[in-house]
Amino acid sequence: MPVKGWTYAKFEGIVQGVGDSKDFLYTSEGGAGTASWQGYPTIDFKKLYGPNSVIVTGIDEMWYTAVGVGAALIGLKTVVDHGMYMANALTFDLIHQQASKLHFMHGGDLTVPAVFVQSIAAQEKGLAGQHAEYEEDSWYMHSAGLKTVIPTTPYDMKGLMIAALRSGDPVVLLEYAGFRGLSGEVPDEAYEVQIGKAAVRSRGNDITIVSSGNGTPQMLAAADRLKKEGVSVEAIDLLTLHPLDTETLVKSVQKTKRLLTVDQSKYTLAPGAEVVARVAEAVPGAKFKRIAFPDAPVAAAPELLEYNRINPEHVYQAAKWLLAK
Amino acid sequence: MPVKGWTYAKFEGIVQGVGDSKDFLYTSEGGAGTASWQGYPTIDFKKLYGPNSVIVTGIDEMWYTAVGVGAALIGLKTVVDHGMYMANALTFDLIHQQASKLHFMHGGDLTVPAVFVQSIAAQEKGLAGQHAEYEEDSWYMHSAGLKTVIPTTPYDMKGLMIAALRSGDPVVLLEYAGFRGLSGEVPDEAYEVQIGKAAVRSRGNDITIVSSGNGTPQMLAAADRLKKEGVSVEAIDLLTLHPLDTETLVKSVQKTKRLLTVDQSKYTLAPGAEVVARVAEAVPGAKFKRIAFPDAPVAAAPELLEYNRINPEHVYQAAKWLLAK
Amino acid sequence: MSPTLDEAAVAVEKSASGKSVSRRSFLKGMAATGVGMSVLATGLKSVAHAQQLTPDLTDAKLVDMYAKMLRMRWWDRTYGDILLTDQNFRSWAHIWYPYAGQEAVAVGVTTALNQDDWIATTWRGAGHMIAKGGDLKKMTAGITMKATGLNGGYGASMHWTDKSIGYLFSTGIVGPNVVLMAGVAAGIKQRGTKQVAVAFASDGAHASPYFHVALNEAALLKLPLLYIIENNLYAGGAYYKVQNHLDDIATSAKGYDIPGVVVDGQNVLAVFNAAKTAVARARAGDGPTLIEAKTYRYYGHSGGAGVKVGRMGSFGLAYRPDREVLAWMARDPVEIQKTLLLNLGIITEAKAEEMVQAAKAEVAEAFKFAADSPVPKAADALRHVYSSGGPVAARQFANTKLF
Amino acid sequence: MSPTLDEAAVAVEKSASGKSVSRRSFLKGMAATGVGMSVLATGLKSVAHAQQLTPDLTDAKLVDMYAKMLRMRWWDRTYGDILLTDQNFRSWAHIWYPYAGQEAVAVGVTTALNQDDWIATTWRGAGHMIAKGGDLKKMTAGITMKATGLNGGYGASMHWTDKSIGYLFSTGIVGPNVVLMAGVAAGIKQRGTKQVAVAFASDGAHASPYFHVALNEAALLKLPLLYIIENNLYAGGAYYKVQNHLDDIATSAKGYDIPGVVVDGQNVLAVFNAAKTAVARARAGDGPTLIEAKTYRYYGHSGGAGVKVGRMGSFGLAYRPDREVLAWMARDPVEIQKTLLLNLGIITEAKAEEMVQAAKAEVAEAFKFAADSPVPKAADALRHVYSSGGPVAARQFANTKLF
Ligand SMILES: Cc1ncc(C[n+]2csc(CCOP(=O)(O)OP(=O)(O)O)c2C)c(N)n1
Ligand SMILES: Cc1ncc(C[n+]2csc(CCOP(=O)(O)OP(=O)(O)O)c2C)c(N)n1
Ligand SMILES: [Mg+2]
Ligand SMILES: [Mg+2]
Repeated sequence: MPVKGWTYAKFEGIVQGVGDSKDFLYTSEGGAGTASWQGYPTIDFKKLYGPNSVIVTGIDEMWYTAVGVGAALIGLKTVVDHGMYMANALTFDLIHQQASKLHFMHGGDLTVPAVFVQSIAAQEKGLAGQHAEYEEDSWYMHSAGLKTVIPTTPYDMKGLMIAALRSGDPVVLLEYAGFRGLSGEVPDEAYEVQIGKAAVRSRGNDITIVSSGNGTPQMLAAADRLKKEGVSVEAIDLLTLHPLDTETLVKSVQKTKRLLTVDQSKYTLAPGAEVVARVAEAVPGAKFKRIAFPDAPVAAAPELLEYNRINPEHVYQAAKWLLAK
Repeated sequence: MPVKGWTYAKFEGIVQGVGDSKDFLYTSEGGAGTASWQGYPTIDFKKLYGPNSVIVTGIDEMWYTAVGVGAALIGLKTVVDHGMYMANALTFDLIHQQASKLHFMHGGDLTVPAVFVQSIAAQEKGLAGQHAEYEEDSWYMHSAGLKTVIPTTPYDMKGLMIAALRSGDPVVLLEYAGFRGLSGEVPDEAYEVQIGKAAVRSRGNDITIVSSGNGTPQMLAAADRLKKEGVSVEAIDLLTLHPLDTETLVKSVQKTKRLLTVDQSKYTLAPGAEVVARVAEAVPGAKFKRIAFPDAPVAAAPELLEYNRINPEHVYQAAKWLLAK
Repeated sequence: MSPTLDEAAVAVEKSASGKSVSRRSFLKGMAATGVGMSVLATGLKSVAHAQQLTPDLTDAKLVDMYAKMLRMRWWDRTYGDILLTDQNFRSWAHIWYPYAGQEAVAVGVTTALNQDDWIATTWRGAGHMIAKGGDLKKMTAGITMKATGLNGGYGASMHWTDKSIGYLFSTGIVGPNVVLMAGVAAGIKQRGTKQVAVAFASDGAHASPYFHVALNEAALLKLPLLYIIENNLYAGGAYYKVQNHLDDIATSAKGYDIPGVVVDGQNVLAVFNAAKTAVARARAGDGPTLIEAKTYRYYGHSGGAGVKVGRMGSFGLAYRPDREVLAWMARDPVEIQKTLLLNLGIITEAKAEEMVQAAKAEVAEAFKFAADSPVPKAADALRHVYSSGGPVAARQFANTKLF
Repeated sequence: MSPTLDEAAVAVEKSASGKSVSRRSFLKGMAATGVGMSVLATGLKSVAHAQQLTPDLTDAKLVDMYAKMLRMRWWDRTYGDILLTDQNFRSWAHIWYPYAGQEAVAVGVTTALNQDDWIATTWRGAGHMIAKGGDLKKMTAGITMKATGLNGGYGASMHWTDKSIGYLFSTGIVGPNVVLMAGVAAGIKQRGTKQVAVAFASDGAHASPYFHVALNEAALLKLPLLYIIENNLYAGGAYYKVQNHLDDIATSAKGYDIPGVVVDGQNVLAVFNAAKTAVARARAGDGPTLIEAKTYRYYGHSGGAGVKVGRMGSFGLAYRPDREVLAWMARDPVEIQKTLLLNLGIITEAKAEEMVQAAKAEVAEAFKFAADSPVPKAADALRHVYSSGGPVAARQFANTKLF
């Protein structure tokens, strides 16, 4: 299978998700609506969809989001790709109070076929709280009317983007900024990664570990280490936060009877809380452990930052602890 | 004990929480900074703290919130009381991305002694989604650096307000708009309701029911009915959502082995998810049930609204169901 | 004393030596005389009128504008009467935001639009619905939350959409509609259709952050956007100067280097002409216009207080003097338009009365339709969350499946 | 050809018949001649200078302003050199937002302020820290995330506070600082102190929703607020006209009916005078002023690319021509101030050189202090969440207690 970069996969997903129509608008604070990858043609939205299909006007996250909602209301497919995680909260009103509720409040007479690529900060050193926080997953997981997805590979990025654009609903696609450098196998043709379906990244019987976003690489690294030690690990990457794939989670823990959730998001009401709560109701007698970033902002100094941020060692230790219970 | 109305209790709490200083600023979209109650003097902030202590300038929720944060930075105690729940998301950036993180990011050199009274809509008929949604509890429960409280009686309103103003930290005080008509016993003197402590509203051994905000009256009505039927109910009103009182919750379920959570907030990542998750980790073998408003916006027509909104019957049935397990 | 419009009309007709003249040649003649004619009872100058009446407003159009204003007026008055008299009326004061007094704004602006131009408005959006040609029955069933109405009971009075007539949405939130319509305008630009996007709001929206975002970006991108501020002097119970440092909100246009126009919001032709210029500018790709129409709402913010059966408007409200209401009623937009039609000889008094009765009858029929319509099914509260339409999971019951 | 400032100075001194004249009388004499003097190498006209120098700027003050500009300049240049040469340097390009080229703005504005006036700035806030009298050691330990530095490693370079000098905060977010400072101004008004609140930002902040909210409300409430837009032509790699329909951002002040002043941001005295007027207006209770200082940053947005050891500025950046950088360097604010001091005879070349060396030494000492300072303790990552200071619960470990 061909290997492609994260952003190229995203752009391919957009082009294939939009389909033949020119009824498309892309807004971005960061880029110019172009993506390249070696051996592939440069994707240039202005060339594909015309000069007015790309809006990049400055530091105005409300605006990019408003275009995404407004133009979608008259039937254009829109992608809001501002990439500026430090301004996510500023766009919350338009995404949550407008986009997520319009279809319902208008009794189905309005639809909002918009994809909001909301970046989550890469928790980079030197930046601190406002620029480094990992938290948006919970905001959008609690919104009804939205679908909230969080890819962890270029493959899922493309497939979820296509599914999002075809769904006709407002979709928040959470993009962990630290993934932008990833590359991976991505088919050339169009395909969907089903919204509402978690990915079982590894099958096993001793323990279920569940994570999402930048918790996933930590989980997978720990799972490898555990497997080398002979532990049979079922590792689940949520991929969709809303609507949550209860079935996959419950069936897994029915088998393993042990559930560890891993969140880079802050502990209280991190996605793992919902995962544990749903499973606890469905699987009596199971054992649970949650680890997450503590309920503190992210600090700038490497020592401080790394102390709190979830890493494979944390996951490994928590799994051992739960297995020993 | 004297009986007072909700708003008068709030205002008494503000006056006693501010103390002797005139270093106080109150912003509001709704009122004029005055409250009255029969047999008590009218509280008029302008008279108490001077003509510039009250800012009521129009429909500008960002502004009221900004004043609350800004003036607090130079040491004034501030109360932002805009009351306009339909604009909560518009203030999220200032409360979450600024107020909650400044103390930490500045290494303790800034403090934000501000109370943000964030109303939660009364889920009134005829209004729908944007005006009737009950959801902010989860947004602020996930924020670190904030303390988030949600009183359900005038007594708690006053005591939490005093505790909030004395804490020196940014506090989100969630005010369910439907409670504004309540009256109840409120001592004249200053007292604190401890932030971080849940209230056990009724003690019992058969089942623990946990709720908050406008889930609480539904829970209490159902608990009364259950008690009449001989069920020994422990009913817990969270009062503080962040930091959550894990100890009270865990100890209760260690005793009852059954936990039912009740949320008016939408199901996925409602506060009850965190409650179940914490208890599930600490109390192996307990049984769980959650009920909540479904993952849908609130509709306008009474039939639609009432179908989804949690009422005492829902709580009663869920308790019976869990007791039968 | 200069001649009245009537006298001028007679004069012009005479000069055409007995031959019946069309309104157009009459107007040309009148304009040619250049006389500063006396103010009509309505407060309009007839010369101004002559200039404002443009060739694209036919007699039929002028009559149609009047008919729409009557429909709006009587829809509000009827709602008020039913609210006060019918115990079983399935609606409330708190979701009725009357438009009476402001009719000239909605009609004036929409007359300058095509059917496929998009408008968006606020809670006070019934007038715009009628102006754009909306269905009274669906509106009325909407505000009474019936399954047959606009939004089928999901959104009651503040969330209407009728795409077939270009009524994209109304909203209950102060501020964002203009920025969403700027987004619509960006979508129009991308499509290359020559539509325009129009947002209606009132004085309360000026302080909104979205005001700045919308106008700044629309100016920069030269988007086909009209922002109509219906300055009805109050936001809720607050006089507009409580929140506005500016006397004219239109002044804020200077900060964006776009046209900011103040217009008499009681005069439908003045509004029409301002809108026409703005629409031409928008279609030409020259960018947005801010129009501030000075107007007044006869009722309260929402219509409950101070309303009496059979009487128009709310009186005795604490925040405004009754004589202010009466002073504005003396320049009533519906009356002004009627007087114009009479003075121009386009309709007679009898015809005017007939039109009033027709409007009332149409309105009555709509309320009857609504009353006779079924309510929505309770369990449908789980539907319309997503565009697939199917229900989401119930979570309020103990015995529902977890998946 | 009109005489240069030097020639004029000689002439005036001569006319004082050999007696040594003070700068003040020299200036009065110069102003009296009314000659349109030639442009200095720096681009300043000396008549303008004469008018701009006000009685409250003593010679010592003018020297101090220069000293501050030197400290800023060499702090940036030193950071750049260390960044490029010291493998163990505990900081990065991505958290260094150089101020070089804009020094006149921070110094000009803060010279018009009292110590207890509050300022807030952005990521590019090192200059303002020095201008307000901040401690170089704490700054440097701050940007290197040491326990001894500003914010003790919690916030690195974008979250500084030194209340003792009125530096309330810097921030990393584009937009909100002005509305928070308007809130500070409201707090000042409530306290009745005659302080002013000053927000520094750049061209990128104009599109922010907070721009509107802050100026609209500050105008309405006549708050003691100055908003200083340092228009350095770029927001990141975007030329300011990409996001501004307006040539002068100060034009937007018209939309709020407040003064909007464009000022030469390379000339510290021009900036000072504009700020002085605005401060007087603010203290008098007449409300806010928007000042747009036209200026330039010599380095990139953050300082990594195009920097060479020992050379000031960034060259070879894709989004701007090198000759643009050079053109602005030809009107360097530090050089302009130096030339002024020399021409006015306040300092000599030797003294100027001595001051440069002193600034370098002070900066070097600060970087040494930072390098020698301890890093924060890892487990303190759980502290400072609340003002009580105590740690919150760890959640990353398996074996921590649940309560
Ligand atoms: C953001 C927001 N804040 C507050 C409200 C509550 N509210 C609804 S209408 C209204 C007054 C609006 O006045 P104006 O904009 O002048 O419109 P008018 O009612 O005069 O048409 C207010 C404060 C709201 N709906 N949205
Ligand atoms: C709300 C927000 N959006 C985007 C960013 C990312 N960002 C940081 S600085 C910057 C450019 C700012 O340019 P300008 O305001 O002109 O300030 P300058 O860097 O020139 O001082 C951007 C886009 C941010 N910090 N905050
Ligand atoms: Mg109004
Ligand atoms: Mg700039």
